[in-house]
Amino acid sequence: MRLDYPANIKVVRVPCTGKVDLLHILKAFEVGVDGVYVAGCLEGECHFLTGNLRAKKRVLYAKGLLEEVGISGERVAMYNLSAAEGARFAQIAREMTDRIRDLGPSPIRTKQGRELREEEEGEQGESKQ
Amino acid sequence: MKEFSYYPGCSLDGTAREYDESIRGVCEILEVQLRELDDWTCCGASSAHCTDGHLAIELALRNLALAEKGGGELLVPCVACYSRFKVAEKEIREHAEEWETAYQGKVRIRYALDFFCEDSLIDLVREKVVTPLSGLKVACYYGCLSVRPPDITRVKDYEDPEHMDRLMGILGAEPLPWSYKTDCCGASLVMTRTDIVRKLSHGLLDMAREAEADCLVTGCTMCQSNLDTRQEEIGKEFGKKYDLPVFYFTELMGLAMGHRDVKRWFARHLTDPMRLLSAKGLMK
Amino acid sequence: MGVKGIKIEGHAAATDPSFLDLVAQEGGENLLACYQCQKCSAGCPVAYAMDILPNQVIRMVQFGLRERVLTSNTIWICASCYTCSVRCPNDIDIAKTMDVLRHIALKSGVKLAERDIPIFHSVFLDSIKSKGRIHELGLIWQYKAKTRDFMKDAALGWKMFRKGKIKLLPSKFGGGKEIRGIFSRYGKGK
Amino acid sequence: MKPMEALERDSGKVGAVLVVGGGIGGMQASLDLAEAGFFVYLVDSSPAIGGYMAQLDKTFPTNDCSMCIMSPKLVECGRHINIRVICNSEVESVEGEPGNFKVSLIRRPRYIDEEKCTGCAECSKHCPVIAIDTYNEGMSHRSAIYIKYAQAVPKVFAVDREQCIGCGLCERVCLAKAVNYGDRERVETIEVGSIILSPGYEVFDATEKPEFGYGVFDNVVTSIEFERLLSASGPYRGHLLRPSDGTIPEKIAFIQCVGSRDTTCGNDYCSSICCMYATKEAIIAKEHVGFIKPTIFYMDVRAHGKGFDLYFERAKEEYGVRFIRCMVSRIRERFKTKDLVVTYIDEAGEIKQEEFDLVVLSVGMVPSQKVIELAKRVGVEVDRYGFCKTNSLTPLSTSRSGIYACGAFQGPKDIPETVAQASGAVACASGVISEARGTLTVKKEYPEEVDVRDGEPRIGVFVCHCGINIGGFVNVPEVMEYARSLPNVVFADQNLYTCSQDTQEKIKGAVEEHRLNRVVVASCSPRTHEPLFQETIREAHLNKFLFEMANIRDQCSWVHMRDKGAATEKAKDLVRMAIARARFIEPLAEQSLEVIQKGLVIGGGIAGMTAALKLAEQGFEVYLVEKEAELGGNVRNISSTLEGEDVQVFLEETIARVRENPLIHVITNALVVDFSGSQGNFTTGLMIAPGMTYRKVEHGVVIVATGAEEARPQEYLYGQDPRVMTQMEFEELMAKRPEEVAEKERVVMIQCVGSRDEERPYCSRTCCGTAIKNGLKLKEINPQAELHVLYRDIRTYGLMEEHYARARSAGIRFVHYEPEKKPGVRVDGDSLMVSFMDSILKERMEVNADLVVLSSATVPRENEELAKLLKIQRTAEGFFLEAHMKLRPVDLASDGMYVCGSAHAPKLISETISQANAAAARASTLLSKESITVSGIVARVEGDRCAACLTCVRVCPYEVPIINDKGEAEIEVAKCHGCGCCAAECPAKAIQLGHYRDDQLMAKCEALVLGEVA
Repeated sequence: MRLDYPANIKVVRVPCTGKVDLLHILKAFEVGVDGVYVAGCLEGECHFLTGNLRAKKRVLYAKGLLEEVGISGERVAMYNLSAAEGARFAQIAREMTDRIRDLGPSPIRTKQGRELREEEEGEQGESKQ
Repeated sequence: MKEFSYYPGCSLDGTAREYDESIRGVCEILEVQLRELDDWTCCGASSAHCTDGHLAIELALRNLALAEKGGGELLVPCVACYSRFKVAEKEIREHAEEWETAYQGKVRIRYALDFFCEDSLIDLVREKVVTPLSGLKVACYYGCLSVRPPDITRVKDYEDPEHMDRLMGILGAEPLPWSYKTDCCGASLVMTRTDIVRKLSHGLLDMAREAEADCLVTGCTMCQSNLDTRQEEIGKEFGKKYDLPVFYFTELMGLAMGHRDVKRWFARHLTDPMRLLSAKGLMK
Repeated sequence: MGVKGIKIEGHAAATDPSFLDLVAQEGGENLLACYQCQKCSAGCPVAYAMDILPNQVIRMVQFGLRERVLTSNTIWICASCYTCSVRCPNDIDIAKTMDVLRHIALKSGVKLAERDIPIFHSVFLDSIKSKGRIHELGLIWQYKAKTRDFMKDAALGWKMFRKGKIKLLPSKFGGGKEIRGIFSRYGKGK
Repeated sequence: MKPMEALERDSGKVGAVLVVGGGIGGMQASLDLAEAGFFVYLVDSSPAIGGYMAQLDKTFPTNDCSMCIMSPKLVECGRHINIRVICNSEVESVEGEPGNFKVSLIRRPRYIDEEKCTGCAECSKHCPVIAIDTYNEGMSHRSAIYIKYAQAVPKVFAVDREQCIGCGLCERVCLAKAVNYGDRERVETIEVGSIILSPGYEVFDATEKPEFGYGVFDNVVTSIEFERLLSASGPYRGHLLRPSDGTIPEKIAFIQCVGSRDTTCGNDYCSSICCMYATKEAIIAKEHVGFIKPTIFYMDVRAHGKGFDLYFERAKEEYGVRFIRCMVSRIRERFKTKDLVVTYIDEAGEIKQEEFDLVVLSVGMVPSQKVIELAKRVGVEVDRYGFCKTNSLTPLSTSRSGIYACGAFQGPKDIPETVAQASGAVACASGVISEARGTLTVKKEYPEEVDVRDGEPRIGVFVCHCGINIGGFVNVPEVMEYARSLPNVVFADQNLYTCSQDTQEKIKGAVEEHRLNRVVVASCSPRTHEPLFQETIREAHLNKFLFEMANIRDQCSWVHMRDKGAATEKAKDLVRMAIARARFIEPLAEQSLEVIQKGLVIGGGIAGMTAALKLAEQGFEVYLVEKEAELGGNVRNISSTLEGEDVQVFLEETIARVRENPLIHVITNALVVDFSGSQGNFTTGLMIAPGMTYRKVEHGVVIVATGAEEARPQEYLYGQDPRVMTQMEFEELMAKRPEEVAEKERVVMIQCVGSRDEERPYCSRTCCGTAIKNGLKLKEINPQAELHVLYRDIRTYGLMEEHYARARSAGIRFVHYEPEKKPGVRVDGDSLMVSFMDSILKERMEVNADLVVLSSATVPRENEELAKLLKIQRTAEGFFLEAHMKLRPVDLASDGMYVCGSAHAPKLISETISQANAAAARASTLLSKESITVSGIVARVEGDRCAACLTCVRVCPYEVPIINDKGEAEIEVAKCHGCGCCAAECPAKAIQLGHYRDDQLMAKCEALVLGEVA
């Protein structure tokens, strides 16, 4: 279909959204992406039966974690669509990009955010391995 | 010298006199002997076939029977007559038993344009050209019945015929590849719906002009008449001015082959060709 | 002829299922083959002047709309240029069919559209009948007398006369008895 | 690779098949045969296989790139150990009988030694001849020594002796010494057990319709030329320009039915594909240049295939393609501008004249003279057009036993139907020699894998231009240079088409030369191309999992065309991510799994029975499950085909053959209640009435053939007035009570009742043919009956068109109606009145009807439960969704599962039979193997990290993990589907999914943002 969507979307391929680990999502934020969304099959039509429902729970959990550390939970989302919905894929890409644009760059990337983080890390000390 | 029966048809005795005169003139140069059919009658034209199928065939058959008596081939300059004869010929070929006629189907009916474009004659034409029509851009206009329907005319490239273009090329003229060669000018409505004739002829004149043609060339009496005689009124009706001489192809053959009477033929045109021909240096 | 099954608005009592057979009989064309691609009408140079398009004529014949077809101007406007026949993908000779419809119209005594055209044809044939050939000036005058339109092409006639394109007197007659024989059989058969 | 000496075992039959014609049909047939254990000779008359599909730009209705989807098959044919591709050759004669044919082939000289030529193209660079390039339909030039197209298989040059001047330059520059001017024609004799003819078609010669000015006017092109104009490998490199002056044509007219549905050129059949390809070409043109305004002149839109009507609607609504229902009579050219003048009649009946910049003639499919002669030599009868004569109940059998036909040779058809028929012909061709299976095939031996575990990653990166698909929008050299700068990358290269056969050789060479132990390809979708590249590196001693792909086309160049800078940057990001992951990927061992060599067919209609019979013919045991008490399905209500074959007799015979076959276990009154397993090893639970006994069957494949049914109409007084009935009911009435029907004087049929509307936006495909069949039957019973068929488009595609002509000539009146002006049916006193608007006369008509017959939609049977149990995807309309619309028409998305018949989409009996054959053949490719290797992508537990918390046991959708005696989780490899849910949830991270290990994915995530690598 070749529907145009913003070039800032990059895809990490997994066999099923059920494989998307919380760690992967958090890792992406850590390296400085501004948003993450998980695109899975329509609910009830998961190729592996229930993988997308597992993913949904994890995304919700990730939202909470992000809110907790001051990165808006809005930056992570779960979408369900079928392989035949190319137009919707492009639309989601635009929608997510617009949403993240409104939120601005991830605090991890901004100077202020970095300083804040360093402070916190200093406080927590060696709790991180 | 080869001899042919000749069926001029009614128009060639009137509106298409220059066609008759130029055919006879060209044949003279090419040493083709024409013998006009004695006591020929009208082919019936559109009016016959529009009115009664039987009548149309019989009127044509009468002339074919005459030609058969004379033996050999029959040269027909007018496409309408030619078409009627060919239809009658086909009818006899397919349903001979239904007709009481003396005609046996032995006449080879030749349309003048096809005749002069034939390989054997065209070489002779090439030899006889004395004044090549250099610089004359011609739009060859075949009209309907000289090519359609192809099962009657046996013309293969009936949508985009080339034979007259080839002939013009041999005369030294430049034939133009326009795509209105076989469009209808409304011929059969010449007397009755002149509005239609003007509209269709207008389209043809416009397209010939767009192709930058100096003139049109045809082998059909009705086409010539519609396009030549009505140019002024068409111009008035559509707010344009045309000055496109419409030649019979035989007139241009005569011109290229240096026939003495060409001036007389051209004088019969309502759209005067002399200006054009002088400008091109083809006539003094 | 009553309405068998189909009622067409504006033609309440006018369908004649036998019309199709009559046309086929007179012309031998299989009009049923038509699938209404409209190529005939799209290519017809005079379609713009017709009250019914050629493809509609075929449709009407199929539906038995006899009066409508025979009183149309289409059958007279058709210039017999054969463009339609040559290009019909179902190989229907539409131009020939128009001839057949004209023949039927003339015989049936319906009120003809385009009065002048049949008049012209009859004058033309009269000319052949009496002289064997067409004398163009005579034809023009008789036609004008019948249509009472003396002004048509008046200026043109003069110009053509001056150029020698119109002769005052017919040069020759032809045919004689034979022609009269042909005309006496006129209207019989084909 | 030559087969072993023709071993004639007990059967005395030869285990090899000849496939004639290397188009998509021939390729599919060859691959299926080779996979099912037969040696294949694939003979093509041209220098390369690929057929017409190689010339197409895109395919409808998915707009897939034709070359992209076909290329893997091309390559597979070229490299398959049990397929011998013989190009430049013709079949001269066939002697013998089924099981034992001797075929003599004429092998025309290629003037190039196929064994020596490397396809390096040095020769063509030096060739001084400017020859006409037939691949681009004469619109561009090539050298006289040439290769047909970039992806051609075999990738071997050929000398076009008609255009060659014999200067000898190529011979001198060829380092491989492959040029041989002395090459001569020779004869080769081969022995085969059966033959499949798939020689295809040619496009109609548009000069035969001179009114369109093809060959006279520069800007009148044929549809195949237009495909080339659109194509990236076309004469203008994918820029849509018109020939006369190289400008972009803004207004494009498509003229349909050029050389089709036309008695005057002898082609009074419909070519089936032109409506759709014109629609596609209009859409693609518009995608090329937004301001293009396409117009399609047509008679009936024949969008009768799966998803076609939606595509057609989209063309109108989304793309603004204008459809005008009128045939064009003549094209004229404006002298100066070379624009084209078209006159037509518009919807209102007005005559319109319009100018276009370009006219595309939708030329039909015709059997070529060469193919007709081939048929003669082979001894196969053709019909009056030159298509292979077949019967609608045995659509794949030619007049000569042991020789089968498929594709456009059998009648005009599109790609998926051709592919289905090709597989179907395989079922027939292998059926007659099933005893000889495996006697002539060779097993693929791979070189030993080198151990790469300990070494430092040495990554090779190959960046693809994909013609200009990528290269036109992404700066490929820049991406390549960037890749080269990344850690562990020791080699980087760029290719015009990375999927072409010569590139595979290049990749292998690079692996060897640079001692690569990981390979990254940056090109298109791994979904279509990963297996190809994996095979390539496997041949280069690498485990196939040491491969990674970056999709810089579908995910980049195609979707960021407007910003080439951003596209290039993103391509770099994607390549960096792929390389980052590649550094962590590891070899995986694939496990071998035994196959239960039995099939399960669900549905006992004609599709299911045919599939079961074909599987049995191949020697496999089959369970045929039918939910009703009797076999037969829908076909029980059909008395004859449109062509006149007696369907009831055929049905009885088929049922008898099924019942008598010892390999077929018929289980009627049975419902599928549970289902588990994977390809090769399925277990299905059945509940059998009336006793409601439960039975478990084990099988290796499943064929779903649950059919469809006629919808109960919701309009036109159906169910309220007994004189209103469906076509099926009418057919039954005519069969059972003809005397009653004989009294009916006026009958009206209404088409598209419940089809092509909002609720069911699809065409039910068979109704036009059925209406005509029943209409003709009615006229037979009562010639005086007046029958009006009210239709939207008559869709008598293919050879059915002649029956439409027959129906018209029988006096059946076909009246077109627009969906906005549906016919009305009302009761007036005792009369049943049908009113409608005739779009030709623009007049309202009313018929006092004795009967109103509704062509009601075909709808899938209640299949939701089954779809859920079997985990099969369905279309929005509820038909089962095949794995790929074009090239995998009978495969379901899950391996080992197939679909056929109306369960897939509405279809005719002949098409159902072809598809059922196809499903059986596809299933046989699996059943013929005693074992298969299962994916290495499975979950593995690191026992000592496992805390036996049961999380995995809980989350696994397939209930695979168990806690073993050691108190650790254990996952059986053969059962694992590889979804990775357990790995994602395992709190101790004791489970890792092969090829998607955490370190691999983390590396990729880390590389999402620049500067985080290393």
